[in-house]
Amino acid sequence: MAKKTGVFICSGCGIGESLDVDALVKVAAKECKAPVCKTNGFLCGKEGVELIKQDIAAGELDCVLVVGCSNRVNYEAFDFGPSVVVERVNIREQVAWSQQPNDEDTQAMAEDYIRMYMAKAKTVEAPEPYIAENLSKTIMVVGGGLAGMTAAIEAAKANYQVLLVEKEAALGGWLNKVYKLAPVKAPHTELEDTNLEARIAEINDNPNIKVYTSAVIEKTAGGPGLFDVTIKQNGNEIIERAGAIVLATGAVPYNPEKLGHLGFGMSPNVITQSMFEEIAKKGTITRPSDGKEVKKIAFIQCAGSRDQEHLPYCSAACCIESIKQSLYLKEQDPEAQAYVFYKDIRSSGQYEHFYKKAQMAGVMFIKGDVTDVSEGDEGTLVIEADDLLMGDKTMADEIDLIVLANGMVPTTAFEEGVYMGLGAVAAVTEGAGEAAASCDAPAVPPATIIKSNILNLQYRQGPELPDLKYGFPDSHYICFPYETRRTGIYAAGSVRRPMDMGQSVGDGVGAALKAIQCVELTEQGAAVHPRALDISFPDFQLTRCTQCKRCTDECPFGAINEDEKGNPLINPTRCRRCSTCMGACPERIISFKNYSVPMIGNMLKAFEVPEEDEEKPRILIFACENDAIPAIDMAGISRLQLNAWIRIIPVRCLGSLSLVWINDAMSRGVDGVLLLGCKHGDDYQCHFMKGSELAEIRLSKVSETLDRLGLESERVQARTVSIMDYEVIPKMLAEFMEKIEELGPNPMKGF
Amino acid sequence: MVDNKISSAPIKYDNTFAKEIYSLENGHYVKMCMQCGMCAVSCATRQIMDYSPRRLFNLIRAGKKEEFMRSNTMWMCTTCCMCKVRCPRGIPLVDVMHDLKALALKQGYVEYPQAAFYQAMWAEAFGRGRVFEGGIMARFYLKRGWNEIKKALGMKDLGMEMLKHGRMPIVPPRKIKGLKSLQQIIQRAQSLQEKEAK
Amino acid sequence: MVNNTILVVGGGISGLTTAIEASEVGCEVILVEKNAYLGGKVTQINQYFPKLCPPNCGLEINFKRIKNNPKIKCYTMAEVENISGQEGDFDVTIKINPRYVNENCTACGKCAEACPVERSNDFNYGLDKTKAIYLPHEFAFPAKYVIDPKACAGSGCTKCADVCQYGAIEPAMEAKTVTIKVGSVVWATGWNPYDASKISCYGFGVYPNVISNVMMERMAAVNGPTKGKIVRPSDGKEIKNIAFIQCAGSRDENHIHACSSVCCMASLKQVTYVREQYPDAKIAVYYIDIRARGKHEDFYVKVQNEMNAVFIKGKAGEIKEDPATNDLIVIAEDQINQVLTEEKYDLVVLATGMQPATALSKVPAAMSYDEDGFLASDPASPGIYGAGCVSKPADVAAAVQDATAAALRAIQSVRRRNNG
Amino acid sequence: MRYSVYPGCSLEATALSYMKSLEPVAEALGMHLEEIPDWNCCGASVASGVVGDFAQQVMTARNLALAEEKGLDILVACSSCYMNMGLTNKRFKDDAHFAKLANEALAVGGLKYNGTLRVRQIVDALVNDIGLDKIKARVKRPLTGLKVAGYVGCQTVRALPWEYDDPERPVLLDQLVEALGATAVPFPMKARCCGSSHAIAQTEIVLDCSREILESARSNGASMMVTPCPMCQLNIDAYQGMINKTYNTNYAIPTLFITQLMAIAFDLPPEASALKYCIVSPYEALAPLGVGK
Repeated sequence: MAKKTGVFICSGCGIGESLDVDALVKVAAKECKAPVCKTNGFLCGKEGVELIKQDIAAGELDCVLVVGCSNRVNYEAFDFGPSVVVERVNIREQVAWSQQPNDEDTQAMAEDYIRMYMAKAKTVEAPEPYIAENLSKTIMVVGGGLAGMTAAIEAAKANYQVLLVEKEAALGGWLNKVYKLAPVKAPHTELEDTNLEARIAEINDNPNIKVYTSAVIEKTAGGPGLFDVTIKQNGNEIIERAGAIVLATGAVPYNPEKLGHLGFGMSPNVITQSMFEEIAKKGTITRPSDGKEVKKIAFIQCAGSRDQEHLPYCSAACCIESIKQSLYLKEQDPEAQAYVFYKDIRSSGQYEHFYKKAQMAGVMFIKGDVTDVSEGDEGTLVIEADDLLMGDKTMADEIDLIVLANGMVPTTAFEEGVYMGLGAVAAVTEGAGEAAASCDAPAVPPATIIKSNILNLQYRQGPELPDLKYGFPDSHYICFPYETRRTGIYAAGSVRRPMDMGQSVGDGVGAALKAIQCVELTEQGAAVHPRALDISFPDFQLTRCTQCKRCTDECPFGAINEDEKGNPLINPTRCRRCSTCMGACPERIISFKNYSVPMIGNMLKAFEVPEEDEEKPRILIFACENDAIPAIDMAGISRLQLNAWIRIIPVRCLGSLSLVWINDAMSRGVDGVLLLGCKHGDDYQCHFMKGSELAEIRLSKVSETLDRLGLESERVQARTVSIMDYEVIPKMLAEFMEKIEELGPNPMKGF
Repeated sequence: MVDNKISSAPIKYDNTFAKEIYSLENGHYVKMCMQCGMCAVSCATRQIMDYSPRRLFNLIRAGKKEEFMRSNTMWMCTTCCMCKVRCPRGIPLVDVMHDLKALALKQGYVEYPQAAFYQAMWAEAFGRGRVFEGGIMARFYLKRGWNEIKKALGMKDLGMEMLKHGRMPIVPPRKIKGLKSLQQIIQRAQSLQEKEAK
Repeated sequence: MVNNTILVVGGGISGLTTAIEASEVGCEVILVEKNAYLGGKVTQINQYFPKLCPPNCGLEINFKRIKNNPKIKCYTMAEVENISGQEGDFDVTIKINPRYVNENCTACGKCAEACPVERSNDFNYGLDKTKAIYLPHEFAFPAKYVIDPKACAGSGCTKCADVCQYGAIEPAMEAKTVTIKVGSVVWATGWNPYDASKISCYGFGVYPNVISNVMMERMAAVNGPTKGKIVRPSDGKEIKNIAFIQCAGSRDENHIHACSSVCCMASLKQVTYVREQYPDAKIAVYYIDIRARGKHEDFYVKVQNEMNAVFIKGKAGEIKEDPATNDLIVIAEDQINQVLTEEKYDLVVLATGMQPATALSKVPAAMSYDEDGFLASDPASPGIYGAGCVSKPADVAAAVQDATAAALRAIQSVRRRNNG
Repeated sequence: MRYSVYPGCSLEATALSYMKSLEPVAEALGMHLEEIPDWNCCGASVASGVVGDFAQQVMTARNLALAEEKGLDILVACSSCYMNMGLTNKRFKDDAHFAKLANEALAVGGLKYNGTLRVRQIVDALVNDIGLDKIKARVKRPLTGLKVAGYVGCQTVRALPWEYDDPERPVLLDQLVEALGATAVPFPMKARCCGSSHAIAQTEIVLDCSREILESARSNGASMMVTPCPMCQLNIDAYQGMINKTYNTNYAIPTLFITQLMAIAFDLPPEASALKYCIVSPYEALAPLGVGK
């Protein structure tokens, strides 16, 4: 518990010109009884910082309130080491720069913020890390294909122990099937050997890598640093401990049986890309039907891909693969004819050079929709197509071999249909239903998890990585492609998203880095992205738990399991510190040392709520610190005027919103509560997936209660803001204020 | 560009003709066309071409020799080099068109007046070492016959003006001294080129 | 003695990522950025495809990661001049150009109010102006002002210094050179939009209403020169008729040979910008191939179905201008309909491609490059690695993926040496 | 400064005025021109279409071979000749196999070309060798007030793109015009093709192309066009009457070679400006400058 709190008020950057700083001092020193309270005209300057340092040294302050600018700036100036808790009270961007200068309401706002943060200081504590025992730093790679082998080799090169698990008898995966690789280096025109033997040798020779072939994973228990993986290998069960996991099980070709309309099954001479690789690998490229050397070949692109009936997505690799395969034939017989029927040639980036190479070799590219594939004489085939660039029907006959570019489906998209995240299950299964009813549990929007029988995670929320779309367990974030909803497990290669071989290699390396990072941070008891290095973690007072399952349902990362009695079993190394569980818990038994329900509760009880006749309403704003708070800062930096009645409390994520805060605020006579969080839905922006969405669901529950109490539920509303919405925020607040004025003052005032 | 759908549908892809084209001096460049259409836009005579160069190349790929030979595309080329400068695949279209004209001439497709003009001017250059407007016209009109001569009469004002301003000598310039050796050089070059083609 | 510090050159999304990811593994990292702020090109992008989310959101997180992480040291306004030595033991000289504003700056903004002169705002590609002392943009990190010496009135004028209460302004500040020792280097200097004025037939730089896709990003951004309103540069008029021209300089033997890989998606995204502001505007996209790879196909389908844009298969060949109205006429071969089209537009956006920064300024070490100047994937100098768009044309997700991989290579590089 | 000169056939006939003005202007600027002895036709834009590029380029190479011993840059007036000479020369430098083969053919005439020369278009030499300042300094009769459309034509800038100017938006000719004191009007068609190669075979193409060019010049307020290309000059000047007849228009835009305009600005004797060869009379346009018959 912070006891000695020093308050340091900066009067620079126009604060002094728009606020009565002495009055602020009074509030801090007299009213809040801060043992130390000083002001300075340039607090972030050497002299100002020195001032604070001296008092820390002298008075052994264990908490410092820096009353001035936003914590987005001058962070390094106000870092006094881990033993001193620093709270930044933003009266620059949020008050001086966005409120009427020298106005009593502006003054009141600044004073309230001091009260609120003094209250916070009472409960806030410096967190200590949770450091688990017997942590492993071993990286487990699942899948011995190109991406997996790369991840294994690269992690080992950085001096980490690696477990490589492959279900087939030999390593190599897809590489075992292919004849050659498309170019991955300049000049981007030459076919490259798979170097499979060399790769496997490198793995076998590396003492850091332990390989399990013909092995599957029975189950994966634990969490980062503590994954206990049961590997089944020819009848035996081996249990290995790993620190982090790279999932690189790849993709498989789209089932050609479904491509009858393109002639598959009609003739043995209509084959898939992988079948063609095998033929090319054997040596001479011949017709399956009669072994005749192939003189004329046709490739049909987007066979299944870019087709709402089959695979709506583009498989990303097929154009390159067909270009490569057409060159196989040209290599064998420069006189042979090769046609490629395409929608768009997607030889992106430097693959354009490879496309040119095929053109130079005489491969003919026809932008056309194939309308019919039929059999000609002597096992030949005929393709009819609308040639879009000739504006005419075209026909290619006497074709020896047709290769369907049949795209890819991730290995995570298979088996046993679809398994919903427990949220949904909880809502339907009886027991959970009652439990839910007992604390009117909101139905959690379920994450889709496909039981693909790869990792078999012992997670209450389901056995595999959540699916993003089309069965790919990809990241939803553009700037964070290795974002994962299962801490310490990173997908890489064509299992993550459709990609070509070159990308898979890079992806394997990237995922290896993330896995390494995870074990290193876990060892320090720190969180991984996005709250990287955060050492706080949730503490559960299980004695008061009612087994309502809300925390286990709502944790976006599946960090919480359940014992047989239905008590939550937290896995701290899985925790990402989003505090969604804290907001979910109706009993308020979950809290962090530096973030808790009572702490925020104290803050919202600390500001003054004027009497009704003063006609000074109060609006409490819970703002997500990731996007909403910076946006509000931006409004200040752009000197936009904000409403004078607001009091802002930053939260880690709206997912941490506890309904008791709403009740407390209402019963204090606060006239309105506004939640500012990130966009949700398909293109959600919430950094913890569903935080803002959950908050709104909780709100929908509280509104009934409010209505029962005769309080209009419109007094409590949620809005989504993006970090760029700072221009919109003033209007947003004004509109909400209008609504509140319509409703009139909160009747609970003065009770 | 004259919209000209290929008559006999469907086009049957057959690359024997394409191979013939690829074997020409600049013919292999045709392979590099990615069908972007830049040439169609850049052409000075795009409005009167029946097939844009891009479409012509498609005819070649499809093996539509007759449509190709009858098309006016290569004959309409003014060698202004705009397409050559712009082609994103770096195809020297002007040079390709030269080959295509030469091929057409060789195979006796001479119905376009340009064909006659080319032959006339070449005969002039080869026979004299330098060209003489009067000579070219004479040869051209002889080749093209009565209709063209009528057209020529329509141009007599122009001729008069040229004469009046001393810009159309009636006497041809004398042949160059080294004519014989020039002709031998050219013939040698042609035979070397034929060897190259094989 | 092996040095375990990793030097990252370039503070764009790739460099930031490499630096942060490596530091979160526990490495000491030095990040060098030539601009006055971190974030590079993505700070100038309005929204990312296909989510249409603001880059500042992810940057805010990354900056927070830097703030919380003492292992990263950042130099802004700095350039690497020389690299000598070998893997595990490089000597690097860094030139730090003068900011003329010191660490005392609180970004209160008084100086800019006082400054009497203006400069063309390169952050907005010259579409508006700032004062000679300026904050590059609202989200600038570090949040410190900077003086443009070319624009500054110079010693005669002390207006900014006079109003600054914090002694932050140092007109006498000079460039200084520091030499550091590092174990490995990641080169992530990113890309530049290809100079579209080299594509004569499009008249960029001649016709005011022919703009590049990067300019479009600024125009669409709320913190851009037009506060997010997409209008004609020539007269500020609203848009009725707009064309996007793909492969403006990419896939072109006369310009960038490679495909820039992002322009198709970027234009599809910009179609949504226009449609949002102009429900009735005519929108056309001239293309050779639409390269919406992987799951990006969904976005292409969405734009086709919902944005009411015309897709014309045919590279736009020529732009003519009506000097009276500054309207533009785009000529192309509509290959699906086999006709030449001449369409009138009031704004034309060139999807100018990515030229690697290394095409113009090479790594001061023996490295190999491909024909477009991209760093070749197998480095000639061990211990120096390319990351992001200096290695290949890449969108943000691909650049970040590549940068994450580069972090591991850099770490291996120092650890390998440690093993001896 | 010494140059070898390759006049080309048209400068002996339809473009006499080009040669007649080039020589004195060059002399006035201290350029010594030495005609390549017994030069032959380059094959124009036609020979390749009959005998193929190689044969034509060998034919052209004969001229290069004849000039090589002097070691001087070759000045080329005609755009077609510039294209053939320039491309052939480039190929000798870039393509060893070609050079070997071509020399095999040249050997029949006892000739050889080692690819040591530079082929220069006249505008290139004037701006980049002599320089605009020196030309400005030489101006005796500034062409103040004369509105000129600088018609560059096609092959002069596109045969070897970026060799000395932008192949689509050239600027050097305009700079030259301005250096003489005249005003270069904006002229979007400055690098458009006049259709010359169809002049005889399909005249209407020339008429159509040239009409557009004339229209653009007039609508931009030009009282005169100048060009460095003999074909452009011929078509715009000689065919103007036919154009007027065919489209019943009334263009009367004199078209001079840039060297003729320079002769006027340098105030050289009348035979140097060789105006009598103009079919569309230039005198009205030039009257304000005191230039008469």
